[in-house]
Amino acid sequence: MKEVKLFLGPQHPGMHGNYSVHMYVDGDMIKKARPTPGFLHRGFEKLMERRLWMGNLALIPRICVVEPDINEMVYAMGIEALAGVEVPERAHWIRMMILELGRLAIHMMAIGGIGGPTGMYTATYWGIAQRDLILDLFEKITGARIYHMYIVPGGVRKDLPEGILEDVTKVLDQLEKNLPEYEELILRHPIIHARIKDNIMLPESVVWELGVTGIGMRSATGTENDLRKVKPYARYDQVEFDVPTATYSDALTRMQLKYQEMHQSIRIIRQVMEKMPKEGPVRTNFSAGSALRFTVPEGMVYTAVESSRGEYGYFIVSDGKEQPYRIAVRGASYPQGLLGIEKYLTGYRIDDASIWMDTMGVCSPEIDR
Amino acid sequence: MTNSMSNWIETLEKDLGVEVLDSPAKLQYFIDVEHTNVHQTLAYLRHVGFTQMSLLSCIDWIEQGKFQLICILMNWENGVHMLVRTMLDRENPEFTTITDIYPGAVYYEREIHEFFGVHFRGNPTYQKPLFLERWDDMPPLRKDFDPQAYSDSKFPRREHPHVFKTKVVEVTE
Amino acid sequence: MTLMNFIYGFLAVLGAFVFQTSLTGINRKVTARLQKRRGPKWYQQFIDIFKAFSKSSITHGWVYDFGAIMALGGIAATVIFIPVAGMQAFPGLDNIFVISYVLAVGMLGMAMSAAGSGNPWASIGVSRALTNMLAYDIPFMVVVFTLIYQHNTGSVSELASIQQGVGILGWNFFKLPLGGIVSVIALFGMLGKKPFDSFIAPAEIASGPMVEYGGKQLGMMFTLHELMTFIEVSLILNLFFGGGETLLIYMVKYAILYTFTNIVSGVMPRFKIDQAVTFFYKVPLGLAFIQGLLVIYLGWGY
Amino acid sequence: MHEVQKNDRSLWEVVGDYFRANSIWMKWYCTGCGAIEMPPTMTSRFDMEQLGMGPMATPRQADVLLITGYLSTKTLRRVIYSYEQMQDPKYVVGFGSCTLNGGIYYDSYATINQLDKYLPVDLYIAGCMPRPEAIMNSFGELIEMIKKGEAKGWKHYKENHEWYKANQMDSLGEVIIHDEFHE
Amino acid sequence: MTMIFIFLGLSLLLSYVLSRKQPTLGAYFTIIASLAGLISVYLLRNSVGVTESFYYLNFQITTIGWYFAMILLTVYFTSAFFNPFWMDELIYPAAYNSLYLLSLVGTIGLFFAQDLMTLFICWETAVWSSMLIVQQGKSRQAAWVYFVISAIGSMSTLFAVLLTMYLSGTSEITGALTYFTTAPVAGALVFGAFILAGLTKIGIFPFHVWLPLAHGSAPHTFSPVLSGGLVKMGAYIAYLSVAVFPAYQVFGDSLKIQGVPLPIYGLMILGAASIVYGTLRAIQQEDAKRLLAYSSVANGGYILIGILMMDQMAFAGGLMHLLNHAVASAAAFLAIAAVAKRTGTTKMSELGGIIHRMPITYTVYLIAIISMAGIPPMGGFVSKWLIFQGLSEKGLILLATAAAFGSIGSYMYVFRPLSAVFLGQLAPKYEHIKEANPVMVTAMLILTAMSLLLGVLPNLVLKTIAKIQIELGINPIIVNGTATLTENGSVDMLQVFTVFGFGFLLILILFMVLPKSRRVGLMDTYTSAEFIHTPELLHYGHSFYAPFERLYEKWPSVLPLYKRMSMKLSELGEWAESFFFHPDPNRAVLWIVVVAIVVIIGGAQ
Repeated sequence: MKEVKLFLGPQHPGMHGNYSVHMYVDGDMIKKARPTPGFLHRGFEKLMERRLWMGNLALIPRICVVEPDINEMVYAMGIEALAGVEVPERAHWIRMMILELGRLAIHMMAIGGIGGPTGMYTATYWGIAQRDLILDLFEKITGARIYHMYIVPGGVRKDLPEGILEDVTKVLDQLEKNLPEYEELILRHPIIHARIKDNIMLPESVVWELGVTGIGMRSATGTENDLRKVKPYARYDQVEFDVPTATYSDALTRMQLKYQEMHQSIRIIRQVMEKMPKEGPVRTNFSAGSALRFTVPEGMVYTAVESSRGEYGYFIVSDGKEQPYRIAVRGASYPQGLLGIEKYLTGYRIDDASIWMDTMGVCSPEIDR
Repeated sequence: MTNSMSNWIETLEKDLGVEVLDSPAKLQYFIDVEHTNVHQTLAYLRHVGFTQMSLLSCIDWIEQGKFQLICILMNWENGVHMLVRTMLDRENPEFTTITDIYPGAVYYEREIHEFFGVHFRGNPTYQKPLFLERWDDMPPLRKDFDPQAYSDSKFPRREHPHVFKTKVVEVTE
Repeated sequence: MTLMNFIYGFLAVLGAFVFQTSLTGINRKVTARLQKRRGPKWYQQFIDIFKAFSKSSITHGWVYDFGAIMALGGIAATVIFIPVAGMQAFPGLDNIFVISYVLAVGMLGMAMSAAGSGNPWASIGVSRALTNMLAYDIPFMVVVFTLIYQHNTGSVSELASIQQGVGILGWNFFKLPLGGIVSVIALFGMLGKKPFDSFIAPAEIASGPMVEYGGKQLGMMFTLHELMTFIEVSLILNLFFGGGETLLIYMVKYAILYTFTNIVSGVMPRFKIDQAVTFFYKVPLGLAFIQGLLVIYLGWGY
Repeated sequence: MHEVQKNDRSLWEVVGDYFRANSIWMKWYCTGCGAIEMPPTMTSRFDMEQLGMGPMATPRQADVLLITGYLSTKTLRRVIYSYEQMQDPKYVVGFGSCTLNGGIYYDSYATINQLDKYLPVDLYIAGCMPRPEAIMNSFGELIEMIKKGEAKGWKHYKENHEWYKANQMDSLGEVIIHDEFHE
Repeated sequence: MTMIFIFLGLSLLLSYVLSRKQPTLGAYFTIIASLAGLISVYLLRNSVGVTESFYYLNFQITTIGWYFAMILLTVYFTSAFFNPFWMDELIYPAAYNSLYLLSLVGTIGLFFAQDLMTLFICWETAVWSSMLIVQQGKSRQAAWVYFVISAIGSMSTLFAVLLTMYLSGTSEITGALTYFTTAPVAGALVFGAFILAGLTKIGIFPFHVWLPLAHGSAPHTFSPVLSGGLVKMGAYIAYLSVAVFPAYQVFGDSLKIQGVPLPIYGLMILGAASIVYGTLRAIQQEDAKRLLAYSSVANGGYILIGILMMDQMAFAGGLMHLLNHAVASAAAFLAIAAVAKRTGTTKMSELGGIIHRMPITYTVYLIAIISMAGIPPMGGFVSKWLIFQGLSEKGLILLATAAAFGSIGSYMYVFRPLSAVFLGQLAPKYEHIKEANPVMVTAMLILTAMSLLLGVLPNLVLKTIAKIQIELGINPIIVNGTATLTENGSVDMLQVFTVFGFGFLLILILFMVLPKSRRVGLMDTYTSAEFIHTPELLHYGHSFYAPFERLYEKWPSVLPLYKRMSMKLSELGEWAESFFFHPDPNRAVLWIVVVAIVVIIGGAQ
């Protein structure tokens, strides 16, 4: 038979996460690709209907493992919108700091992570060790490394600990110092260029067809389509930052945009530390007496934030009871992870498949839920 | 809400002939349409700048005997999210695919069929299983499906023997 | 050919294995230091290999086993041919073509065994490995032809001894600098070091030919890898760095050369296989030709 | 259920266990959240390789199967398949509370609640998710167990094969799916 | 010797008669006839120099002719074992059997020809009979291409023969050809015409087009003969035109590259080109027979280079490579034919896992390709090694590079059928096939044993070659016991074999000591933990070297060029024709007038 069926995942070193792509390969060209999600399916949308509004806080970060804070943020934003609660000023700034630290962490992992499929393991080792320092910051702030459950409806769970700002500054300084080294090692390496430059294209037409957002969209269209700019949440309208864009979206460009976004995140965090109110409450209570079993007024709302992979949104329906009536999750990598693979992984080589998955930003848990 | 925005909304209302409802969040509106009118509404909205379909989802209003489909569109020029809602009959949920307007919807439709049992005419692949494998019960996101019961019947739980060691305190005089 | 020859040959295989395996272990530590970590124990590689031997195993048919035996047997035989610091088990059998072709027995055996497992990843890995071989061997062969023409001998031990006694500048690496550079680049290809390791790329083809090996066959493959490394590094060492007057010098030179390749490959990603071919046929092949023309037509390099 | 007796190991096995304990190649099956703490464990900060451990590409080459988190039924089939492809002696380590008792997904219709009904787990690491320190610690524990010959889940699986198979069939219906999704 | 010809001629008729009655019987008779030929030619080994005449045909026994004839007869003999099993697939089995023997007669006659006319007649006999066989195969077009390219060879041979006879006044080969020492200009012409015939027959680039077509579509039993045998006719012509024809003296005055005159160097470059070209094209093929055919193109390059070198080492290597390649290539073709007999296809992507059903055929193929790739301890290694030694000793670095390329590239292409046809997943439709028929297995095993013997004791053949070299007056290859000595190095294949066996034994013991492995099915394999139940979908056989092939897939092929040329030629013909044969009578009248005027003016002068 002319075609060989090969599997990229679920248990394959080239696949990050529990996800599978069935590839029909002729020689080394992928003739047909079929995504097979569902290995991480836990039925979140059903489980959330069965938990209290408060109890869901433990559940939601687990939808996206690598970048959990955005879940907490959209969830909190949705409930606050439905309940009409105003969040204290200081909480907004703390949320921004957490979100941007999270963005730094995942971008650091992505930049180091490109070492996996291209074979540059030193980059991976360095990059992930660097990310660990950010996780240490999270641990100091929230008490947990990965799932923080820190951003809660009405604010943040608790105030920042003493002296954390100095620690953050220290980590950021070190990161800023090391970033050019990583750039030299990874983004300017001639062999990496040979592999990812002019390869794994994302043309502008495809962006609209699939509904790809985030870096994918910005690198292809050249527009500053960043939810932080277009419809600012928290206090993103009060900080200055640029949205890096490009009009030629190959894998290298997307990596470079990630690299530039890291600089912007550092810039945002520095501004946050400068501009945030030094004192004040960080959390508003919902209804007195039943902090755990609070209710949310009837209604439905869609909230979205800018994750590292694009628009990440929750559609929340409340029937006024203690539990949500329905929550639907828009995973940011849903378009490229399913239809994108089916239509646009074909024509690439098996050498490129895992780089494709990497740089397109396919995150399996948020697809499967 | 700026003046230009309200003008824009008015134009929409006039062209579509439906009411654009406000929502709790800013820059977000609802449109309720009959399920026969959904396609022309979507086509129009895509034409006026709602090029991105963020989410296609479904709600099971079991008490009313209805499914509600929600199509969330986004306009990147002004950052407006438009939620187009329509009701379907719960007994015989059938809808025509919107993949010719938003090609990205193909997998959302498959997912909704899998989780709710809504049929999509015109989508050749919607009946294939996507997330679940060898599923043998009703679509799981319907309100009358009880995951706890399913889990108990299929996946045995660990039995925690609640044995507490009691410390015998000898009272000595 | 007496019994002593065979005993010596056996000892050569054993010695090569022990030496190269400890060096691999040390180099794993060196790589770890490069990656800012502590790294395993220096004898970790031994434990790994013996562990693999101690496990149970499967077979996919006789060719799967036979290929593995043929591969390791061929490689072991090649080790016997390699002259180490002037010592040889079977004098007169160290012709460079013999060595490089007996090496191919090992390659073919491994390829056969891997393809015999019926796994498509393994077949893809094998196809890449053979392509890789075609890429690095041609520039290297051009340099070898030049060497034979220049020194009028194809015997590795003679080629090594010619360079000795004149000090460091007598090495072919300095006499034929372009050829020396080409051969060191080719060494990367031979050893399957990055950037030329696309045939075992885990993220692409799940470690390629190794994909089905487990247990004793995997242990044999690891042993094979160590012995093959020994052959290839020794070949370059003898041809371009003057071999060794004594065993100690030989070992020191060997360790330096091997560690060098290891450190360089530590900061390299991997080429795709066609990029590797293009690279070898652009740069090293050109250099090798220039070197050859200089030696043959201008007499330069004597 | 048939319990594996504390058997006397032959000298060959004692020596073999020493090697196995000091060189553990893992098949890191990325089943769930726990996988996110594996990269830090492997890379420069915690450096798992100093224990002699390292990731391997395929189950054939691996000694230990890491189940890093909750298992949906779809994944469990693949995990069992992978486990059966591994070479004896093989060990299973369950990560986090999800493998232990279903964890936060105790009532989910898609995830199983208790891994050791389907596969012989030698060691559980508690936590949601276990921190790298905990992972390193328990790997130390695993090494001790292998050295002493206590990690014999694979023997247990062989001897109680019917029991495990029956459990798998009850929950999964079919382990090796015969529908290949050909299109 | 005449007796041999008479005997073969009679058996030719007999086999025709027998085949009319019972095709299989006739086919078995071809085995007997070729065996008898083989034995009787072998018995001639000591009667070198004997001349005989048969009507107008004059023959002389020479060492080289004997050597070539032995190679040919071996190939014919072993391939004949396959004939009985293909009788029902052929349209004209009787014709096939008799033509098979006729081409045998023609080729042997060629090698023993004493005068040029005999040479030409035998050449034509062999070419025509083989062409008639080829066209019984899959494609008529292949036979046509074969015919056209052979016609080029025939015409140039005829031209050279007539010119030589006219100039030198004698038709005896040696005498006629040595005449040209004194007439270098005419000599160059004759040399060119002769070597052109040789090149077309060996299938040297750019005259190789017929070879893959003919080999690929000839009946499976005849492909080994084409590749292992008939191609060697070209090598003989090439030998005549450099060794007997005093090529080095004739071109003595021309520019020399490393001591090789430029025209000969140019021919060697053609040889190198066909090595590279044949290798690259063989890597691309999807059909096992065409792949082997292209490998014949590449090996023809080695033979040509070796013969043209006319020195101690490479010449010996070239001559030995003739034998090695004939044996190995015939064995490989036969193995593929055996597979084709059982499965009905030679497309590699449709086969797979045949080893589990035909292990002996697999072993035969394995040893054949080890020899073809030039890996010790099989025969191919020694000859390639000698060629390498010769080339590097002279410093012909470009040729040496091409030779190395072909040698390492051959690992790639020979491995491909091994992997795609024999290894890998066994398709369910081949679940019930059986090992090849014992008769076929016998033939294959004979060739395999020869390959091994040639590899371990190459000196058996090298001694004969040394004799040829002495006859030609060049330094003979030195053999000493089991060792082969050259100026820059020596090799003792028996020792290499022993050491290899020692290493193998060592590992075998290790393997046996370790715990026994458990047998699992082929489908129990690593699939990233996903499930698959279709063996065909797990068999990697199509576009095996896709990344490498892509590097040169855009390179132009020669065939379209030829097609365009033939098209232009026929257009030219039509155009010319239109002048003379036009429906418009005015044109005819015009031409008559023109001719008349020319005649009148010419006559007037």
